[in-house]
Amino acid sequence: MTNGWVDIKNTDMMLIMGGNPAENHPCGFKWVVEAKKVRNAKLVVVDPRFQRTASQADHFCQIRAGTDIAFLGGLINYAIQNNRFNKEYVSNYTNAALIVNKGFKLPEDGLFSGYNPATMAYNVSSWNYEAGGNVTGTAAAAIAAGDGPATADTAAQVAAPQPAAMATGMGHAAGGPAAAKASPGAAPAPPSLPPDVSYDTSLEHPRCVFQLMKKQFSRYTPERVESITGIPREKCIKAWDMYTSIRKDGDMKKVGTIIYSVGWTQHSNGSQIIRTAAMIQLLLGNVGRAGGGVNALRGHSNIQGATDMAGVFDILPGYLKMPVPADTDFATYAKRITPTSAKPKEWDSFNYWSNTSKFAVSFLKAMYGDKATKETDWAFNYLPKIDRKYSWVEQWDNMYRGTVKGLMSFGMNGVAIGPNSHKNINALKKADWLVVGDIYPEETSDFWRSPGISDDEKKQIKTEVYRLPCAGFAEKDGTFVNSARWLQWKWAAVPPPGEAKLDQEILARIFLGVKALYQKEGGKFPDAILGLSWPYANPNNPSLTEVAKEINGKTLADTHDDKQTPTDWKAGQQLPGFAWLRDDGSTSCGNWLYCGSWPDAGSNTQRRNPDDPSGLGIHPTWGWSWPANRRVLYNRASCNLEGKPWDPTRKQVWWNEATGKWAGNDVPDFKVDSNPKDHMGPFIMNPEGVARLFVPLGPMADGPFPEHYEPIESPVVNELHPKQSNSPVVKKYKTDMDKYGTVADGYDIVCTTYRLTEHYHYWTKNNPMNVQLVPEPFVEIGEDLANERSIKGGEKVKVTSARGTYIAKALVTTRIKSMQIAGKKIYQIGIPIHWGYRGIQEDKGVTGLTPANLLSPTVIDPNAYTPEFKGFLVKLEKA
Amino acid sequence: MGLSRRDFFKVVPGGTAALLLGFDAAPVLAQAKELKIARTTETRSTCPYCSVSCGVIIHTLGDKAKNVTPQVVHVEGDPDHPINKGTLCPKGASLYQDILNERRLLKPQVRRPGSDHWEDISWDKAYSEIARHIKTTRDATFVETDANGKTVNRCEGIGFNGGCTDTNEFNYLVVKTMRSLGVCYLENQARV
Amino acid sequence: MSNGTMEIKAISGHRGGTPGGGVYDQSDGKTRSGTSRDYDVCKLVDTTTCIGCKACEVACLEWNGYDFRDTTFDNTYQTMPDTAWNFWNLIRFNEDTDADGNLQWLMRKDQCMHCADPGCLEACPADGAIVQYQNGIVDFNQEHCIGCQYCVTGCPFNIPKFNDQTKKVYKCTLCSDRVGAGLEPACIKACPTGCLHFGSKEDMLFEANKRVGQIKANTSYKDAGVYDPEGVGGTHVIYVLHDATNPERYGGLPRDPRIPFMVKMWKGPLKWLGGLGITLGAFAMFMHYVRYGPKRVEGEEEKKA
Amino acid sequence: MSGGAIVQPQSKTAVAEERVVRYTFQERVIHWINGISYGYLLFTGLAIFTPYLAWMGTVMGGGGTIRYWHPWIGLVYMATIIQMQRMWRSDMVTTDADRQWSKNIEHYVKNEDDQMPPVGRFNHGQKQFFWVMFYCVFILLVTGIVMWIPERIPRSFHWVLPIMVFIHSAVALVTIAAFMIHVYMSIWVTPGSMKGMVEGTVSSAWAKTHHRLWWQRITGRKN
Repeated sequence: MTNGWVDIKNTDMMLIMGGNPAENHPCGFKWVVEAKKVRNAKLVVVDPRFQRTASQADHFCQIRAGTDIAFLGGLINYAIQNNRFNKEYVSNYTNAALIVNKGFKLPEDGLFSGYNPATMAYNVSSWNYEAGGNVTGTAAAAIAAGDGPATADTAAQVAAPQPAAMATGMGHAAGGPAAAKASPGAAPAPPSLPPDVSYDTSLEHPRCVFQLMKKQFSRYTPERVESITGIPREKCIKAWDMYTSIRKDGDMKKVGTIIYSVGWTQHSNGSQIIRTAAMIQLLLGNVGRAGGGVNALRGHSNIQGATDMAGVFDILPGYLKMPVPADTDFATYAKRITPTSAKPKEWDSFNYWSNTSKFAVSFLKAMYGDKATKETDWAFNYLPKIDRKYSWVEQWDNMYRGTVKGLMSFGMNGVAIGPNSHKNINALKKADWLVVGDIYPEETSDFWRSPGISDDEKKQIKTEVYRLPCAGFAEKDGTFVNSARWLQWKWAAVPPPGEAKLDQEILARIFLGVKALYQKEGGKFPDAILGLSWPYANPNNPSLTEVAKEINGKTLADTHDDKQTPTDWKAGQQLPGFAWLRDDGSTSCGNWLYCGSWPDAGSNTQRRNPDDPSGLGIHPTWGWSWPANRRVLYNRASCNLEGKPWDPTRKQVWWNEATGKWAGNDVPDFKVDSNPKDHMGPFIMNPEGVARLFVPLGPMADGPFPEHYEPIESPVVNELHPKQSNSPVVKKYKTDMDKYGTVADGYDIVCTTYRLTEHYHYWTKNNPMNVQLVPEPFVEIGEDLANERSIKGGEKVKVTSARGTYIAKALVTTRIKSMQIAGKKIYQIGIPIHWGYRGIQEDKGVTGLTPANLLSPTVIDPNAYTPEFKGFLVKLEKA
Repeated sequence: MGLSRRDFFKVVPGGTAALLLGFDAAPVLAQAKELKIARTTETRSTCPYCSVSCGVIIHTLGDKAKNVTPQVVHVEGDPDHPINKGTLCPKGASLYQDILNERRLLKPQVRRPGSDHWEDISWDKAYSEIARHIKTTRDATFVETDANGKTVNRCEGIGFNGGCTDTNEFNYLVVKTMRSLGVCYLENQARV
Repeated sequence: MSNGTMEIKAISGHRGGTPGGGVYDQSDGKTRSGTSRDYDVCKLVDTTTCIGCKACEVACLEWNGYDFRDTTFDNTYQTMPDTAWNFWNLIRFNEDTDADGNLQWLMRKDQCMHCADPGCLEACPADGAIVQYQNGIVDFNQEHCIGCQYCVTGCPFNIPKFNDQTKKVYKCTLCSDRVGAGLEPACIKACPTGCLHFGSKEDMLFEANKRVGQIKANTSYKDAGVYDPEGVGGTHVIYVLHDATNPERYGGLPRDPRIPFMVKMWKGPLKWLGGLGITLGAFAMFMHYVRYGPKRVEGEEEKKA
Repeated sequence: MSGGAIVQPQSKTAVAEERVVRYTFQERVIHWINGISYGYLLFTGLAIFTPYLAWMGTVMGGGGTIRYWHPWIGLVYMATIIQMQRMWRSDMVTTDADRQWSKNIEHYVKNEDDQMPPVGRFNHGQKQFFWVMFYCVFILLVTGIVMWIPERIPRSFHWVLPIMVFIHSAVALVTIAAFMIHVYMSIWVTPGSMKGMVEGTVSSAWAKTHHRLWWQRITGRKN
């Protein structure tokens, strides 16, 4: 979330799409209700099903799963056509005014310029700004000269592909705030943007980003959107009209928010759906404002923290990029990942990522302590260098192919999570060993006796499986990061039951065991293992307080710096914030984003003062929020160019002329003494200083603008460009377990998976109270489909995809309707995911023992590598 | 919440007097149904389910003195928490059963190759066997330089998957240990 | 809230005054303890903001210690068809359409309404099995319950439920243990959207009417209203409904609940007439004996009698 | 059965001299099971009926216990009444003489028995008492079963519950009235009848006075 949970109460207009917070985040949803009750805010809900969130909507549209970009593209088109956007914001705070290269082509035929069919990747060199100065006022001349964007003909030939550009993809975006293009998580562009970007503040130049965007989305007419999404056009227009009504007649005070979740992320174009939403918010000037923003509701208690802490293959803590083989030394690495500012000459750009090397050196100091010195190149070579994707689906693919031999899984039920659970089960059969740490018996550790495996086959499965009892939440201390980026410490209430142990003890003892083996026996490259800093009082069971302090970082030498207060600090002091980090080895910090969470005075994450002086739901003294305790990101954008809030009743920050500083109820997310006259862009993490409506140079592998592509399994061809129906850069997997269905094979129904409020993932199937609320799996089927197939509610049905079969009872409902898509009648069904083959009801034999993800396809989004759990094709029959 | 049993009787003045009235006193005793959290120790925690991060209060019997193993009796929302303000969803409201659940794993277990059952194993044995597995696999699959001769130091044969309720501090230790082993297949619930 | 309001107002099957002390207020005939502020507690259920998440169901189970009840999937999101002796709080789900044909998913928290004029208490013959407190809570005390289930008969909302094992009847206590200790009921505390509120009846009615005004002014639900049925003297659980003209749409909420007429007849005239009849009959027989004495048997000797 | 009960005493009349067998052992057992169960039902029913009589329930074992047993005892009571009906079917037939008797009921009340027509084994009052009890028990059974298991009644039929409760109570009151008269008559008004029901025999004189036709039939005497 760019904003926060409580902040939702400040909004006037909400679009909830690709998420079902009433169902999955009920306690956060209270702030939606609060906005409705207190501000009379309106709520538009768009979803494949009329679900619990929809029950609160002022307007609901039933959409075909996977066509979100079409609906949102139509919204952008509507806003531009009806002049319902914030022009001052767009031209100054986004890259709308910047001029794009001549060679860039929009995807009228489904392809942007630079596509290479052989590698299924784009050469992104044409996706760049044009260098030069202010060209405002030259639009007419440019049009006369035919200086528009490239067309299919002019852009056909481009230079050879650049694989390195692919490797810089923004993989960590999975539903997180990073997915909003302008967030600090967003990967900085490769340092080949022109430092002096040409621009036209009148937004009229035919190659300025705004005109390109206008042209791109002019194709998303209501008729076309209706035909693609299945939403009747009058309902579309009503939704668009409601949402953009906040900018009706030039009103700049009102604010709208977009709230989404994995209903957007889990598509083969998930990142682009989220981008489209971010563009809407930028266009309407909603980002950075109280009650605005692009708000990803993350699914689990600490996956925001897991992303920040780089629990994913492509980053290091604090969204530092993973080294690649070409990074032969730290300097090369630092140069590659540190962007240089690229902006119009007259504008200013903070370009906060220019500090990257300070973050990276401090991280390496935390990792390798004394082993990381200038002389040892900060032990940079201790880190693995990656040259391809090692993401979730690839891990299972390569285990199935036999290259991944061992897996450790802590609280992660890979078989049930899928996609294509059968493939994961078969992959585990080929592994040498598996270590599962969990609190309940679950599907992954029991894969060798999953349904359908005979006793003979068990003898053939040579995988050695360890199942280790871990500690539950009440038995652990430490911090979780919520969706609003708040770090909150929790305290252990009870010891782990039985012989169960704290997770960190298990990990530490395993690691120290490995270390001892290398010490004794030697082996491949033991340096990093032996050199890892492990300074904990009890090495076998590090206290999380120690670890949290290490993550915050400390000084390693007595230092003096005129720019900071205090100017002097002693070796060993906890750092008060990331501005204190240095790249000379005098500071260590496990994660620069969390620097400031545990200063000398004590942990900020343990703060429990619920005060909210501004009344805006900022709660600055409750816990601690990254970065630097800012509760709303990009809050500089809540003010106009002069630094005055767009809405004086919802003041977050403002420019104080008297002190020459930014002041606020929130911590300004900005250079605190940057005078508005300097025209510094509010999006300080981008080298442009402004937000990107157009993403140059390929952090988005599938295009600088969003374009509607059909899901990999779709009942229709893409109406916009039938020859390029799916995203051109999405790869399918090729093992015998990777099958994909088509309508021609009889897979004629669109299926989406989802969660219920009564259950939590694959966890509460062990909890009697939750089990009684929804005791059995079911398939949600619309009344007209049920009638057509003579299925009655409560009867067992069989859902089959190209990959597997799912058996459960039917829930026949009026809440899912059939749709007219491109003139065809299309049905949609939904499957809640919460069951598998281990649980209270499973052990009683009440359920079909079929995890929902037996059905889902192995297809991933090319940017975030998230599988397409929403929107695939199935058959439906009576069981 | 800090109401003790003694206070409780004070606020039911009829209670004791009515005891003397024979049959008629019985209804009054109905009031004395004891508040089950009247004498508990409160621990502040965060709900482990979704990302709203509701504050919860775990009520335990026992005052956490050295010789005491506390017993969870109730979990309730933390009314001070700015986001949930004491409220909980149906999963949060049942957290008590997530802590006290007869299905919890209590002993380390191993399933030997080709076996059809779990067998108990001691922690020490489990640690040393797992460490041996890791070393064997790592040594067998480690790549020090790539085809172009560049140093890569990758362990290609091991994956680590982190879950959604692992704390930041644990995740950080995972990054430290796994990246030092050269593990590249480091993935998390955050991806899916 | 003041704990003083947990003093007893009415006791089922009870003769004599209510114990618990307090000061008799001549102005309205109510008994108050010296320090307590006299007000009725009330739950407000705003169905327009209920998302049917069932947090209240679980909070109720958890607090009251009823952890598992076997259920079966029955083509609905609703946990079970009806409340049960160990499941006092049930969200009723109803798929419907509004006047404009838009889908509506109506959810209503069903539980004891804590009537001001409680049919259960009226019907209950067992001394002290049902207690109504000054604050309006109607609570069952299973120790005194005889399991006759007259309360089932007397309740217009079908709330009290019988447990075959213990042979007692159970229902929502409005968390009298929590309220007595100054806490709100468990369901109220849990409700994530704030569709549940708790406070004095006066305050809750104010809130409810305010919300109704807002709904009428800002949405197409022009029939929104408050459900606080007079037939049972008002209730200590009140609803805000989108469509107060059709409470039946919300899972069978009775339009005009009353204590059944026959229960009133039975508890009133029949009881008194019966008692009177028996007494007069006995008296008449006695007088008959006094006047006529026993029948003599022909030829039988007097002394034998 | 009731026929046999009449034949048997005939043969023993001579032995009993002044006494005649009024009720066989079986009849007495049935009657007393019936009577005791009625007493139980009466006390427990009243205990549940009005709190002022709740002490009766306490005496009988407490509220829960009496509520549990009341319906079961009700079944016993009903079974014995049905058995009585089978035993005394012929004796309970209302005859013209009975109607005549009823017309003169005033004399009976005033103990002017000499002005009453002779009656058979049971007079019309006894017969009416029996039939009142007999028919009431079926009403009590139907209403009682509904009250026994109200939980099993579908919700759409819950409206019958209060009606059932009312009828049950009202009919029970009717039986109470009848029962009071029965007890009064048997203990106080007609001395000797209790002995007949306990020991089985009444004096010949008693029989002749109160049930002349029956006395004539079983003794074969006219006077």
